[in-house]
Amino acid sequence: MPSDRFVQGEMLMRILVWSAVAAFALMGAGVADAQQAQTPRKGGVIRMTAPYAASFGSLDPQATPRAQDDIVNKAIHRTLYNWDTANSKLVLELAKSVSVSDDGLVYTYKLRDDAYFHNGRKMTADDIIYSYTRIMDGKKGYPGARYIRLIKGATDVEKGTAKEISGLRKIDDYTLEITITDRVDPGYYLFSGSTAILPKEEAEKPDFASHPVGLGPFKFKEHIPGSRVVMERFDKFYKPGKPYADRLEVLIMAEAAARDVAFRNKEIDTSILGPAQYVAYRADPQLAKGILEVPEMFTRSIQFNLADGGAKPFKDKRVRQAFNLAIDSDLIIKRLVKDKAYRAVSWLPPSSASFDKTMKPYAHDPEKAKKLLAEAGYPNGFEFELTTSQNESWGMPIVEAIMPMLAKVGIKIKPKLVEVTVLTEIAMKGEHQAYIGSSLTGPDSLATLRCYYSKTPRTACNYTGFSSPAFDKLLDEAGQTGDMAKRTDLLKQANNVLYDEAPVWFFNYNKAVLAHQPWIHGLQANPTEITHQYPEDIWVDATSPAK
Amino acid sequence: MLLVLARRLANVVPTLVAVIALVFLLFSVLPGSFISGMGEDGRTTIDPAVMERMRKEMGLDDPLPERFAKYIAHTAVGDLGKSFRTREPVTYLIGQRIWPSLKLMFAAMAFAIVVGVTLGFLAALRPGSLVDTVSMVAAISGLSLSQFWFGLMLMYLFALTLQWLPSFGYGDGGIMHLILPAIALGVGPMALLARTTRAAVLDVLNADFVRTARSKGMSERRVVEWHVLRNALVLVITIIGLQFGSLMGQAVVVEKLFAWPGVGSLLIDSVFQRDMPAVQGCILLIVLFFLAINTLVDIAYVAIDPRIRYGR
Amino acid sequence: MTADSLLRVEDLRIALAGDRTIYNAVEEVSFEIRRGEAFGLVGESGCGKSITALAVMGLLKRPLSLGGGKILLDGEEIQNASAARMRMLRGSRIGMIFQEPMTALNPLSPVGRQIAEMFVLHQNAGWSEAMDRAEEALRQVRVPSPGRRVKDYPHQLSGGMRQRVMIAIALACSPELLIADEPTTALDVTVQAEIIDLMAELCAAKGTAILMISHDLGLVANMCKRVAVMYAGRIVEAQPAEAIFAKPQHPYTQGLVDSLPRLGERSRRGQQRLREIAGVVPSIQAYPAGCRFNPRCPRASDVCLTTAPAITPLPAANSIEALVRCHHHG
Amino acid sequence: MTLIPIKLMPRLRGGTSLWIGGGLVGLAVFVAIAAPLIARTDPVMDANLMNAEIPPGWEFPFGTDAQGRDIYSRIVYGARISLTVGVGSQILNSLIGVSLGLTAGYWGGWWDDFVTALTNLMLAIPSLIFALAIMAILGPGLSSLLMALGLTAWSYSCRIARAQVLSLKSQGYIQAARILGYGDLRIMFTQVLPNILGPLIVIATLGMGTAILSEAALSFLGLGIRPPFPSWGSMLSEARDQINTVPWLSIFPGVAIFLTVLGLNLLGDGLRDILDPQSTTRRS
Repeated sequence: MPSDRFVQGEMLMRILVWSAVAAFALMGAGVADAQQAQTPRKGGVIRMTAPYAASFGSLDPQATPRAQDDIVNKAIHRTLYNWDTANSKLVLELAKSVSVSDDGLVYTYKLRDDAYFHNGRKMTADDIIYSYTRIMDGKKGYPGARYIRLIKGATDVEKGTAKEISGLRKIDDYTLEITITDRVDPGYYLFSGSTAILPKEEAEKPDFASHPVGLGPFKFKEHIPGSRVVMERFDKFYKPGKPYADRLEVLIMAEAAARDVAFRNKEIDTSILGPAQYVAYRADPQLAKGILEVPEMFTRSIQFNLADGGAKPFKDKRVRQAFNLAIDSDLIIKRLVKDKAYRAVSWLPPSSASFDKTMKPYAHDPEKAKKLLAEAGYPNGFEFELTTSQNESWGMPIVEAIMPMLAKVGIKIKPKLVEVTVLTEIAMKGEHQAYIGSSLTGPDSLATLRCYYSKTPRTACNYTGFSSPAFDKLLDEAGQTGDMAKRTDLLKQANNVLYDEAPVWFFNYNKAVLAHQPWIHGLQANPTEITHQYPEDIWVDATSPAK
Repeated sequence: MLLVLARRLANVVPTLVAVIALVFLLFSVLPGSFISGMGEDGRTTIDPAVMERMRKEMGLDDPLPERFAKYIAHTAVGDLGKSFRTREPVTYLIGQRIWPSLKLMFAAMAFAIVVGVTLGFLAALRPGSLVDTVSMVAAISGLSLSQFWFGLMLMYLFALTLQWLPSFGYGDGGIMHLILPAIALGVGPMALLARTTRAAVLDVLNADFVRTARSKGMSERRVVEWHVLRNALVLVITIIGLQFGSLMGQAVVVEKLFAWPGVGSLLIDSVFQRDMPAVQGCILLIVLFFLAINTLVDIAYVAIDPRIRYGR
Repeated sequence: MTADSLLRVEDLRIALAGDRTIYNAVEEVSFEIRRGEAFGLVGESGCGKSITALAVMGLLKRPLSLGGGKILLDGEEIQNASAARMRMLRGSRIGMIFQEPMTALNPLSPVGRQIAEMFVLHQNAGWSEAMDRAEEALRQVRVPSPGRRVKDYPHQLSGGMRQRVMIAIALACSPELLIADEPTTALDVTVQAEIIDLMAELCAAKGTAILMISHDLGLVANMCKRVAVMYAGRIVEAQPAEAIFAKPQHPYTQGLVDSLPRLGERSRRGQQRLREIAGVVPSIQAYPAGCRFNPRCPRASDVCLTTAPAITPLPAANSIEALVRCHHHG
Repeated sequence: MTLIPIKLMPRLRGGTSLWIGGGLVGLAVFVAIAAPLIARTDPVMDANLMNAEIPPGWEFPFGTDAQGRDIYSRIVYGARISLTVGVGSQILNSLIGVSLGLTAGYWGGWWDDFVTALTNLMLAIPSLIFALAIMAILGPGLSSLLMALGLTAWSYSCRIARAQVLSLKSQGYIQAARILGYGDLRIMFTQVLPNILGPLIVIATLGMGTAILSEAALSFLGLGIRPPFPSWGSMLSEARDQINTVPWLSIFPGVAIFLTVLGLNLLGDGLRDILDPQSTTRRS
């Protein structure tokens, strides 16, 4: 029943849209309540899984941009800021307080004086300066450089014209002043795992990547490449009483079918679920109790190439709107994605403050789509090549589902299958007519929307080659204002421009689903990446079979 | 003996050089870049400026002949370069994987030999019997199975349903974690060995010298022990060698399925991450292993078969 | 039956299981060998002489099996003897030499060991003692420097040497009967005589009887006292050796004799021995009705096409000594 | 034994496996050829999400997949892809192997050395690894797959062809044919090819089974042929996450692969007994 679905969808949207905070509170409520009834148990073993690849890249947190590696790095290392999942905002992690200058460019941090590295040394401002300077080593090409470049003088170090970052100033051991170049919240930049703070004496050892030392709640014990990383409780961790568990194991399991068996066999405590398993786990009364759902800040879409290399019809806004109207996205989400996603409205996810709660997603209206196509001069439709990967949530299966739907309005798809690694390259080079993919759309909404800014090069992230003066103007204003409320509002308008221009097919926002065993508590519904858990808050009760 | 070895090595070296060249050329035209961003479910973002920088740093923009010359020069002295991904030397990276790989291969081969050769033997000693029919049907079925499918079935049966064995991973390196992947990997060679052994033993049992042995008034058991075993072994050992040699390559699927930290899983992971030095290193090792095993088989021949020893 | 009868084969039938039918590969074969006597069995390839020998050894293999008849060794019926009993007889009381010395020896085992096995198997010898005796056995068959040769592998020996090793194996336990199945066919002509002489000499010394199987009538007649000729699974004629040459009764034997050159030139022209009998041996599935020789027989008449000839004892001898199976013998 | 050797058991075995194998393969071939006639729906376009994941029953004999497509029809069309992969790759392998082997044996010299070295090289790289590399370079798809499996397993046919030429050479046939004024090509086609056809067919038959399994393995590794058009390997590989929740997704392609490969293996065995009697089970 379409009307039922619609009502359902609308209700869902309203809940989410109300505010991201409320949504998270709602999601996390069950977990939180259960935990309050019990006191966290000390000891035990946590067994998490790393599902994204068959190995870890590097345990040097600054050397890796990979989500997979950050699962471990979150336990061993710490960054200046953290994402507070419970309150859905950035918080200071290694500093106790911060004061901002009036122009919004100079930040003065009072650092923690109780943070110790695993080698026993206390962290000081020098360590932060060292770490950020290390990231800017131009010869190494560390991925975190894109964040540190925000700090004044960082690019000079990268180019080799300076040895020190001029925007970093140590006032005393526990006071640090950071000068930035843009009026943005540096927290969005300095919470990324690739900006972790490292002790110089360890980081300069040649085997640092295999024997990482950091500030995190767990210290490194063993790494069997391709199999697992084992960590042990760090007793001098700065949060009193934490971490709870004695040991943390992160087991590599890229194969979903195998992960399913292992989870059911109680060999692992957490597992990421795909759509198929999401259905199965929800249907199982036992397993259903241990499902953690999070609206992640990922938007899945088909990005049309609007530049000259793309397909001509897409240059017409009406064609793009018709595309959005022709597909029954709700049906695909319900039947194929098994409700493991939220219908996308525009580009920004509902957890963004700039998400417009009053907006409704494109309806499924093939008749109107046909009309628009006819108006645009394609009464008989057209054919185009859609580049896609094999990903089950934003790849070939989705393409297979939309093919017959689009065929009904005359749009024919020639799917071109490539590997994910090739997909980005094709998108960057503009060698596609359209591609289907997934994009990180948070937590920094300004940075997210920059991907449609006309001056953003294709290689950065403007894969559509979108260019709209109205949109540019809104973004310029948003960047210049220091008033956060005003910025939010401007970005909201910009997001609505995108809705109307439809440079992409707005498919869905991902719902990340983490299955967990009944004995594990304190998991966080992290919307930036559900596998990234702060393990100091996790504890296992005595029913865990792990020894 | 030395002569055999020397001749063998003379064959191995050019093959190895050719493999190095081939692998290098194949993978230098591989599309996609190791620093592309959409890996890991679109969760990894990359700065294009950093990408450019790294390309330069790794010499990826140098002309191909120059890169090739460099690669050959480095490989010749055992330097396989640094992994794009981990920034560690490839030799170190591979070194960590060799032991788990060898363990899995030896276990799989032990399973294949013990079960396969035994079945083949029993089948050959009673051709046409129930044992023969059943084991040969099993063998040909084993050859017709999709490896990952079979592995998954093992997982469901022995880990989930019966709960006898852990389903995945390396654990602490103990034997329990080894059993399922070893069986999944070993079933193909096992089936092949069962068939080969049966054929070889039947061949030998029909040989004239076995009739001679029988005419000496020997019991069947002694005929088999004294005259059939060794001769059949010569035939079987070729297949064992070929199978064992290519097992490291075949293990890719099983290692991926069972999250086994071997060379195969490193290879497939590196292919998908476009980590060329690691890919090249893995393939080189796999080929080297194949050649080494075959050289060993040749040596084993010399030990077993006097006709070769005395240079016929 | 004579008192000193060693081996007596009565009405032997060997069955061959075909796809649907069972054929008689050998039938109505009877003969007797006395102690110390050399007896020859002659016929073309496929006539059944080798499987007759194997039947005596109890070594018939599927699809062949014993279909009927009796085999008596020293009066003991052995055609149904247990496997264990047969193993005791084989090697110790009956030795056998095969045609192909190249393949009849295990290529992966030193020849000394292959001889020594006999002493281990039948005389409870230990391996070191057995090896010593193997060396002695090699000396007996006149292998030069036997001390070195015991460690040699078959491929290191010449064909003649290998056949000497086979003789050493067969005679190691001084059996009462030696079955020699085409022992010299695969050898150079110059070596043939040496091997035959060696066999004859050793058997005479040990009192061993010989069942000599060959396609070469001349060779057999030269060595044996009595000769039986087989054709298509049946014995068609049996006579003392001299009589075969002097008065061959069966047209097939006649053909064989005619195809032989005069004694002395035998070995040189031996290659062409049977060319002069027209036609080929029929296959087992296509044995003609009546006398099986009729398609090739110059004397064939109507009766030969319909009725199998019965055994006719020849005068001047008892039924064992001489017989012929022909409607038109003489 | 001077009796005519009659291989009774082998012949019986060859017969049984030939018949069963031939039957299974024949069925697969029939299904592939008759696909448009016996399929019930279009395997790609007839997706209807309202019908997603219906268990096997009267309406959908093999059930439907996540896209609501009839699995029976996809299996039927999948036979085309899987057999194309099997047959195509083996034709390619045979062509390469035979032409290299023939010319190497015939012309000898540096070309022979080169081909021999190349053969050794091909044998040294496990074919799955080689195929994987080629797939990674060419990207997923049917033509890449044909290349990946067709360029990597020709060493056996090459060796056989070369050996046959050399043996004919040593017997003087080739000189004789030359004296008679036959051209090189004619000699190769009339003298050599007929002699190696038997073993070649056996190798190709068994190779087809291996190719179909390799296709499944490559699909599992994420480098196979991929939808929308179905192959059995990709169907099986995609369904693996749902083995215990939507089992029919994997059962039918799994059974199709197993029976076809089993059929090819049995057929290969049977053909070997007829066409290539002297060889022992030498295969890897």
